[in-house]
Amino acid sequence: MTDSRPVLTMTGISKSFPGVRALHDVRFRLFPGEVHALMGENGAGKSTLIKVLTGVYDTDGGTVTFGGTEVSFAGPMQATAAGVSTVYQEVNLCTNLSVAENIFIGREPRRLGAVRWGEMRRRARALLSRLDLDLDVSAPLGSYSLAIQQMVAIARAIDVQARVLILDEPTSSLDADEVAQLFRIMRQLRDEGIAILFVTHFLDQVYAIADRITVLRNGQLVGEYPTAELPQLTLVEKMIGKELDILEGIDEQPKRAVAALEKGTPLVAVSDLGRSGAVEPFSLTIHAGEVVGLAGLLGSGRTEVARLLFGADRADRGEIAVDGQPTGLPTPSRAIERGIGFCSENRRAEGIVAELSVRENMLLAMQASRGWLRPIPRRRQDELVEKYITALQIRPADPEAPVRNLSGGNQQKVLLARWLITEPRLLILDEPTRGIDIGAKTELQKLVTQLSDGGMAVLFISAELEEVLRLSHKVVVMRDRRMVAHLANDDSLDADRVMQTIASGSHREEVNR
Amino acid sequence: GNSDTGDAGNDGKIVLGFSQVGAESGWRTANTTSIKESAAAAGIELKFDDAQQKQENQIKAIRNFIQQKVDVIAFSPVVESGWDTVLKEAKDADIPVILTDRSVDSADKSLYKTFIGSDFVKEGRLAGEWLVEQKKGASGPVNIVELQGTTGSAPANDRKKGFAEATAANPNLKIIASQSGDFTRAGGKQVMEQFLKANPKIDVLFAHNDDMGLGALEAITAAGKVPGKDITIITIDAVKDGMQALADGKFNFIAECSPLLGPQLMDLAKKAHDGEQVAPRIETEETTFTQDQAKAALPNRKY
Amino acid sequence: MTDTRSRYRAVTGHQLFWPVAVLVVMLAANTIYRPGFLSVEVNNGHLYGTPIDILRLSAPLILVSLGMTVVISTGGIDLSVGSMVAISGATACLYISEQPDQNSLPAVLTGLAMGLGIALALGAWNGVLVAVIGIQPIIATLILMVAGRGLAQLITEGQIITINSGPYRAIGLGHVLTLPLAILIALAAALLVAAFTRWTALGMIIESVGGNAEASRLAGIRSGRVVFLAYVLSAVCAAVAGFMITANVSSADGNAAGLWVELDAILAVVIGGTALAGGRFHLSGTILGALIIQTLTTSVYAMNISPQTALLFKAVVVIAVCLIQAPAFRARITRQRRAAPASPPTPAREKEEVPA
Amino acid sequence: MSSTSLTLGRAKLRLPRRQVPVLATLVLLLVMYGIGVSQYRAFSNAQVVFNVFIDNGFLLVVAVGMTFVILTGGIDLSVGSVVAMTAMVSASLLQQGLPAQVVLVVALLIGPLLGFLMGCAIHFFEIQPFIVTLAGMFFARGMCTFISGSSIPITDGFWTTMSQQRIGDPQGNFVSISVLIAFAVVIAAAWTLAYTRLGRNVYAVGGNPQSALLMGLPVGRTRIAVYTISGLCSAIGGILLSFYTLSGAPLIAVGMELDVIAAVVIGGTVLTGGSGYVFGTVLGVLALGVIQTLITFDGSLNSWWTRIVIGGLLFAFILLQRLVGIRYK
Ligand SMILES: Nc1ncnc2c1ncn2[C@@H]1O[C@H](COP(=O)(O)OP(=O)(O)OP(=O)(O)O)[C@@H](O)[C@H]1O
Ligand SMILES: Nc1ncnc2c1ncn2[C@@H]1O[C@H](COP(=O)(O)OP(=O)(O)OP(=O)(O)O)[C@@H](O)[C@H]1O
Ligand SMILES: [Mg+2]
Ligand SMILES: [Mg+2]
Repeated sequence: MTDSRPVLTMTGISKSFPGVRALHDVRFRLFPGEVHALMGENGAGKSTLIKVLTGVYDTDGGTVTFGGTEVSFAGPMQATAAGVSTVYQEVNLCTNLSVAENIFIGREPRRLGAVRWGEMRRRARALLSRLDLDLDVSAPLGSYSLAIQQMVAIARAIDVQARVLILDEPTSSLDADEVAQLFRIMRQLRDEGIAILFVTHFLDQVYAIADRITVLRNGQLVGEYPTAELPQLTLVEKMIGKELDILEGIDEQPKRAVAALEKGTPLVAVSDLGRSGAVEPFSLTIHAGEVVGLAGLLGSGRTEVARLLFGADRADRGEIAVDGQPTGLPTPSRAIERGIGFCSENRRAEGIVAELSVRENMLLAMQASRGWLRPIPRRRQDELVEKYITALQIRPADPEAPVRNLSGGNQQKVLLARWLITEPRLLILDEPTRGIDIGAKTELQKLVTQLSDGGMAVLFISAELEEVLRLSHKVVVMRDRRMVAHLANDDSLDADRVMQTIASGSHREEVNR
Repeated sequence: GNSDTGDAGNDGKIVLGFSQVGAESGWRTANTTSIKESAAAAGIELKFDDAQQKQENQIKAIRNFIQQKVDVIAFSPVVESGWDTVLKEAKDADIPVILTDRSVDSADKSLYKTFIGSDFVKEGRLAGEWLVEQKKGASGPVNIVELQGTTGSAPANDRKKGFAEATAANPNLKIIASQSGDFTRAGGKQVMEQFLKANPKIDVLFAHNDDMGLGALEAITAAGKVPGKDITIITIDAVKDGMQALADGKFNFIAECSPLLGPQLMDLAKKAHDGEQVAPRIETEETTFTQDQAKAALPNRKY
Repeated sequence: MTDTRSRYRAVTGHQLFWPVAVLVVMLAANTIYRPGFLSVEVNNGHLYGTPIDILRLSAPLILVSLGMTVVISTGGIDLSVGSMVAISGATACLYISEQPDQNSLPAVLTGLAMGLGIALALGAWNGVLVAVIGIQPIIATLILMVAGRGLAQLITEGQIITINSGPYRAIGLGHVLTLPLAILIALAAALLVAAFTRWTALGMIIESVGGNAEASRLAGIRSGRVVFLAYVLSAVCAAVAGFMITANVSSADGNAAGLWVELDAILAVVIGGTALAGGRFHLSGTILGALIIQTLTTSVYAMNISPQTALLFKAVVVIAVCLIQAPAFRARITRQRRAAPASPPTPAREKEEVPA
Repeated sequence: MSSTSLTLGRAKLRLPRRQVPVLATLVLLLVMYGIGVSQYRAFSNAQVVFNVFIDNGFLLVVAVGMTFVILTGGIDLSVGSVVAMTAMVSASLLQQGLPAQVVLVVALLIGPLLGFLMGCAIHFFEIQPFIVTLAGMFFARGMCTFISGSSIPITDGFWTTMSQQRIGDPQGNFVSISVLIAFAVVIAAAWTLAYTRLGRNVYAVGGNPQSALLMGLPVGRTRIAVYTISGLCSAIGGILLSFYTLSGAPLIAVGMELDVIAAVVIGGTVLTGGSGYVFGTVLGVLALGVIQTLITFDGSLNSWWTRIVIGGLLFAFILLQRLVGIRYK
């Protein structure tokens, strides 16, 4: 912020994909020693702008000036070499390689052309400990959860001696602790004079770290503002282009009463379900109309609980009863038959089928449960798809667009629609708000409330504790792959108490085991 | 037999290791059967290996025969060249080698005892000579189409060569088209279909084996011509179906290539094992057939 | 102006445009070489001519490729189709050859049923190996590719079984409404597979499994069944192709029937625009691919290209076909032409697609 | 952070699993060898093992090249034809009287050149490897028959020495020079994959090409490199084959690509790329070699039973390998 000459300037950037104008005459400046937030709704063009900058996409027009000279990177390789280090949206690492390699590949420590594995591992450990992570760096990256993969991607990016660091939604799956850790490092780098471009949908984070904000809307520049001069509400208005009191709406959500729901046979009763090496045996009941929140730190086993419940991983012990009827251990198709839906956190690997259209992706789960012999009539398909495209504001609103062409947040919405269409009785949402913009997030939260009011049970997992507390009737706390507490979400429960429970791992105040 | 050398032969039987090319045709199968039957009849223990048309596999098989210390090795080489190294190993192990069906091009003739089999060039030549004889009086040009065997295979090369040599005697005989039908009926038929469409006047068809000729028959019939009359058909091999076609007047001439060299081979194996002197080249008894000869011979054809 | 251009775009952008263009060019080249190439006449009440030959001969390949398309779409591959062709043809011919009256329709039908039955069993075997045991498709089907040929030879005992059966012959050589029956069977099969996959949800489910197996599993698709079905379908298609190939020459050759047809079939599928990695499949593209391959083979004979150079010729054509088909190649060519006068500093390029 | 220490514990437990497929293959191979020894006389001769190496040296070298390609998620169908073409070119050049060194250089250049061109077509024009290398296969085979319709013998002194030189122990057991060359190639390849940037990029590209691109790795260069390497290995394989047979034949090594792919896959390399080892490929080649040796030693099978038994043994091998793999999963 101090230096008056920007290290990076993009002017007149335009980029069209077939049928979509992703960017139109966008201007963007980045100064050394600043953290610059790029804001906008899902599909506003943030990721596209980044990819144009690093040469993943070609521009249709416009110039990029970097360090005073006009550049046109042919690809990430050149961009990295020139000093632009990027973490793209979604984890873009190789899960088959070890953690250490994912950090260092392309610039491994070598002697006489030979990779020095020991040195590489040592340096990887050192680097990760800067992020407060202690991983087995020779284990394949794929054996770690998405959040850890995200941290590894960040580690890779900050290790490069770069002048510009670009982080596209790095915090979407991180817990408060990790975010704090990341911010500490970002500040440190900023103070060293590195320019940081930061994309997120969390307004708090923007105000916590950004010096300056650029807002995009529908591929067009809305404006560039110093953070201090842009109140939250104005920012949201600029992003969505309308005057809306969304923020109040979220904050004023009342606490949800739990007592009334806990009567009668639970919809799903889990006893001693477990899988060795993944999660300790746990018991859990979920009633119709109940929202159960899962809270815990990164890697505490929330995802694993969800996967076991749905049968995505095979449990090796325990029982599940649906409507009081014991059922065998679930497989995904059996779980769906019983009215359970599971929206995975890893949308790229476990969610979307990239090649298929938005329509087909939305209808996949419903079709699977009907069996292939009973296709959904075309009219009904169109109705359903239309309905959810409107309801979730999916853009572009073209049912036949290949889903791979959608922005990350819109892909997430498509997945959500996939499960809502099946009208499940229990919907497991693993980080459903990951990467979706503030407007859509509010909509989603409203939707969850509505659905549960209508009798649907929801198991809600989110890295955002506030969100969990806001929506849940009951909060289940995970720690070290063990379920340590079931807390009724009454007036006495707040984020601090949940954090305490996580920290102490105590079993107090258990409700209905 | 003598048990002193035969280590693999447990009861004093001669052990013969035989590496066959494969089972790519009825002809080859008849050849295999003949060898198996005559081995049993002659009291020779046969170690049979099928190389699936690959030279590499044959070399491997011969190496393994050497390890097993068989008494005699025999094989039908897939190709002529490339045997010196392994034959030298056999020689060093004092195992006599007999070639069947096809020779090898080793400069060192001491690497094998003898070669028994047909001469592909000669077969082609016999076919060509018959044609020259038939068309002696022809005044105008005689258009010949040729169905070659698998491109690059020895029988195809040699039969083509022999036929071309023989027909060179009469400048009226012209090969107007020559394509590979891969020794198969389907191939022969498909190629002949195109020959017929591309060339209005075809007088003679020369097929490198019966099967291609049989396939071509169908194409000729479908084109509304009469095989054997409108188009003279010459083939090689004389398998049963071919002989039948010849007897029915659909073919005009077949040069035989006999697969039945089992008895001769066993005889040679015994002699080689006993260290007797044998002639370096033994031809199988082969003949040619015209339509009348085919009628006479057909009832007692074995394959 | 813009209208014609956008229409031009729409036409050339169509997924079948380039395969069709290639086919047309090949036919045109043949016609230049021999003007009578495309001529068709009526002979004995049915059509007779090179185009008809191409249609008839491509029928088995079309069939095999149809099954292959579906298998490839699930992310697999089926190398055993060639052996399957040989086995089913040999079984049917063996049975028919043993009947006292080879022309009796029931006997022929029984023979066909037996051939189909064996193919079903072998297809199920492939399906189990891939879908249940989880062996990589290429190696799972390689087992039958090797052993199956042996099985076919075992059935024929290494001989060529010649039969003399009118009804059986008709599968390969019959004519209906002056058109070869074989191509009608192949087209009927194509329509059947298309209906089977597109009127039901099977097509989408197959594409989903091939596109992202894990996501499909989590969406509740029992991908095992779909994959299993694909291999069975492929085997059945190959079996019918086997009947055609053997009927065409009225004889079953355990060694040569269907030899290397798997490569041709895969090539046809790929030319037709289906990616080998799985996902979206295009049946009409596959059919065109098969026609292109057969036209190429026929061209070699029709132009009398010497067998020694035939393979080189094929290679050149295949290279040309894949280049023309590749959007990236065309983009380069057209851009270069356009860029030449204007010469912007960095010509726009299309790059690898990256998910958001 | 308490959770991460647990992660560590779990990951440690997982570590040896990566080697399990390879270990399983090794054990099965030994079992198969044991069966041979117990069933057939003379199977226990050391020379039998050496012969497996002698007879499969060229296959091994080609399979090593294929391993690179498959690790990136590609496939190279042209290898068999390139092997044949290299042998043909060498034989025909030698026949024309060129000196051995020149012939070697020329022959060793053709394969990589073709591989390089194929790699470029795959990368720049985004054409599927299968179709590009299939065209390459037609081309190379076409060159073979184009050079000569029949086989060409090699009488050159250098070739003859390389072919017939035996390196052995006093008991008369020996290996050929080709085996040593094959081993050298294997070691060089294993080193390249494990210790060079190129090698690690190969795994990255196979794991996820899009990620590799975004990580700033030279995806295009790596792709082109692996096809070039495969071409080079095929060329070396072709030379070894010409040592082996002392001739060039137009129809040699037909269908070899399938053997090679089978060997690589049996060796535990996943066809979609990203995981596998050269050592596994060695085991895969040995497995195929031992199966064949077993069948020759048996000597009672006719042609079709030979095929059926090969298929059966292959099946048993892969099934067991898979089951062992699952057990440890
Ligand atoms: N490869 C592509 N092909 C076609 N359209 C695309 C492609 N990539 C992005 N788009 C479109 O471009 C627009 C901008 O997408 P982009 O990914 O930049 O959004 P974003 O601002 O990053 O959104 P999010 O917050 O959801 O990540 C979207 O409408 C998207 O559908
Ligand atoms: N697919 C997987 N295969 C193997 N191990 C996994 C897999 N997914 C997660 N793990 C391991 O299990 C641990 C628990 O992960 P899980 O995803 O359940 O945590 P979580 O509480 O959902 O946290 P988050 O998703 O925020 O990382 C992870 O740290 C990781 O080591
Ligand atoms: Mg984005
Ligand atoms: Mg999680």
